[in-house]
Amino acid sequence: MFVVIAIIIGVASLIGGYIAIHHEDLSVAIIASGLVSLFASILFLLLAAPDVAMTEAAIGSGLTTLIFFYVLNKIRQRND
Amino acid sequence: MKWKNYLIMFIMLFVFWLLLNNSLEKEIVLLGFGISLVLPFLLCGKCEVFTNLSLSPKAILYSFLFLFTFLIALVKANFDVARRVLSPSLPINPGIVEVKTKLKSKIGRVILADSITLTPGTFTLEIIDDSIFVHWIDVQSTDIQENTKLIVSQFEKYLEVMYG
Amino acid sequence: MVNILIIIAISITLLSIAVSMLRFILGPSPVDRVIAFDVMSVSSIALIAFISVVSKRVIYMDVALVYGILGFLGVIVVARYLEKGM
Amino acid sequence: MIKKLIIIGIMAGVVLIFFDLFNAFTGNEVLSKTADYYARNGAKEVGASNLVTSIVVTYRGFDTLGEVTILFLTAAIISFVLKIREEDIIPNRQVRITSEILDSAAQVIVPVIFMVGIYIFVNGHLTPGGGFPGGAVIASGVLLMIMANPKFGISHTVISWVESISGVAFVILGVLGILFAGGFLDNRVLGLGDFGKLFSAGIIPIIYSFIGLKVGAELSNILGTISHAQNEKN
Amino acid sequence: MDTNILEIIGGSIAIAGSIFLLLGSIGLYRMPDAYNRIQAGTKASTLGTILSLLGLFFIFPSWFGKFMVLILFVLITNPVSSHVLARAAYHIMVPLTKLTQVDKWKERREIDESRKAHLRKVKIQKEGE
Amino acid sequence: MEYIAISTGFALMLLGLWGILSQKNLIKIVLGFTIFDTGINIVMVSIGYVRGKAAPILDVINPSEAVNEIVDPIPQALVLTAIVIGLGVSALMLVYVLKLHREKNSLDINSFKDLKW
Repeated sequence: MFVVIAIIIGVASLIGGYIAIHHEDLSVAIIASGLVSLFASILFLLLAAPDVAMTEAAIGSGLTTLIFFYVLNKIRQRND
Repeated sequence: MKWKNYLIMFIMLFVFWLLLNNSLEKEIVLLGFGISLVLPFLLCGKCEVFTNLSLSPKAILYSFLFLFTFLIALVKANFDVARRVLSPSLPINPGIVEVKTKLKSKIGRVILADSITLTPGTFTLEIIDDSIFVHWIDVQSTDIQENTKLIVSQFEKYLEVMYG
Repeated sequence: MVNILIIIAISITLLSIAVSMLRFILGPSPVDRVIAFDVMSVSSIALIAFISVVSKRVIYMDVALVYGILGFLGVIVVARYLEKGM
Repeated sequence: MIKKLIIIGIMAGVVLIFFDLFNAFTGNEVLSKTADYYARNGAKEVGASNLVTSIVVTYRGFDTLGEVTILFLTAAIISFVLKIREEDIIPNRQVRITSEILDSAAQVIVPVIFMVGIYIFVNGHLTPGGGFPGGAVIASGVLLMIMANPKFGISHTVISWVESISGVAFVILGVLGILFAGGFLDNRVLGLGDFGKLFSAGIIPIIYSFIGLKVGAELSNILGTISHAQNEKN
Repeated sequence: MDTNILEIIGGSIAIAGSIFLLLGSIGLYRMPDAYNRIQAGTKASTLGTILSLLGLFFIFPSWFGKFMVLILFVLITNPVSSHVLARAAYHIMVPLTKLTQVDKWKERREIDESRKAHLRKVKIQKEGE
Repeated sequence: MEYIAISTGFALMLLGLWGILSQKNLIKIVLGFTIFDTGINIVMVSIGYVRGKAAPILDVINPSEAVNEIVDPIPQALVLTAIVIGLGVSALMLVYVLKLHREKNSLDINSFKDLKW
């Protein structure tokens, strides 16, 4: 059963990674990279590593995404 | 009346801590008591969300009634969504309408907006003074009074007692 | 018996994540993508709860809680960025 | 054109390396030698039921000390690079105000998020998590405060006090390990207690609480600096 | 025997919850504009998650606290986040679908703006005098 | 199970590397870096996975039989460190991007040629 979950989650995270790299709108790209981290966290859970899953969910997907948005906001402000 | 805010915040955090730990051992209860005593003083110097909450028996009874109404509305809302989503012609008729509310206290308005969001076909877009702008998936009229009666009043009659 | 029921539930949840992923790929505006992100993160909470029940470990539920907090916060941050409120 | 060819060449090389690595990978059936030692003796020696915690805090405690230092340096460098003068701040910057609902709901949700953070690092030796995710969750609570009120400024004195006190306490607890037990960051300063209870595993919960507070303060400092820099003139 | 029946009831409730999650994402796919998508997505995902957790509670009653915390958390945060998102969508003018009947808020804002413009005009005239 | 995870990790690393090498936008390059980071973490954790074993937390497992029940905890501890350091590194890189944008008012990597030889 876990194998099926791992395949679907893995494929979804790869799609997220592709969007993160190739989408021209930067905010969409950043949301997609947050999605990659979120799915990676489920993958860690399936690999029997709940500590890593929790850290990845809190730091990798939460705070990193957020610092990206702050910087993007600053750049947008300066371009206006 | 600040103490009431602290008291309710303390009770909320303490119950949350016990649920989170899922056990009633002595040390866990003591530690949780200490933390939830200190935390509201650190974080809530200015906040006064719970100040207007009424603690009379009637209010507590009404909060249970409110919860019951809300849960029924939530289930109804989901069957409504299911019906709209699954029918091939997609029967929607959306629009943004305005309704009025009489509530003044902060937490009452939040709960009202949340319940509007989770009940059949409606959700809160913006709340300005006493008027709430609601996105309605199936607009039946554009009259303010009638919409208020349809959307708001079923929750407001309970919330008015609870929060004054 | 009960394991079969939970496996069916897991499959339906995975299907729902896949359909939301479709909206994430298609979605014309960033708002559509954010709402797809929100639905995916809430479905993932249910998925983690199912996984923890299948593996019979209560400790996995903590991960679901952190997941919920950060999903909520992510949506708030993106919304505040989009409406120029940062 | 040449650039593109070079990129494709590099990618092809990396693909080859990865393919080789993937072919060499066979799933494990038994634990490696070090892990075997930790699994046999970890619970007896350290008394924490989470083995990852006992590795992070005691067996490899120096790593963690260095990691916390790196985070501190990052925060310092960021606040140094983004340093802005007082006259650069725009007093009435146009920010769309928060919706009233988010403002009120944040007052309820922020203490809850802090509670979850405290729960995560206090229970670091029993459940997954520990200082780093706990600190991150606390920082995200601070972030929610900033989101609900863009003018909200974090008090730098409070943050630096929390940060320095917990950093110093971390090192002092480590040194206590040299004095009263086997070595630096040895957790047997206090008794090991009953296995699986909240107050057990020696000083691991205390150390993890300090790490959590320190990481939370550092991450909040980074967030606060970047958010403060939004007010700067072009 | 008793626990077995409880487990089957719990499993069925969990399946119902996941079906609601699926309906929510189908709604997300089919609806014509962002606001209707938020409608379908929020309601269905909230009830879906709550029902799934409730069903699992029947299977493991001793985990009561964790399930309760998650249910409360989802119930509090989900409407707030969708409200903030919808407000942002309206302010950056994500287009409404063509099926839309009325837009009271826009009317209200137009009235406000015309009143403000009128006041400004009057003020300028007075200063001119 | 571990094969699927490790191939996902390798694929994410390749995607991230492709992003770093081929994109012109500085923020896209940092994004590629974070994806690469995630990929490496997945690979490391799946190397420590032991088939059919449980997480290294002994709340329901008897400590005396732990050797035959748990997966390898060491890579997990290392990855825990790596994730936190990754956050520090990407925050630092983003702040430098901000600084660079202040100098030239552009995010394109081709406009920073001052030190090119």
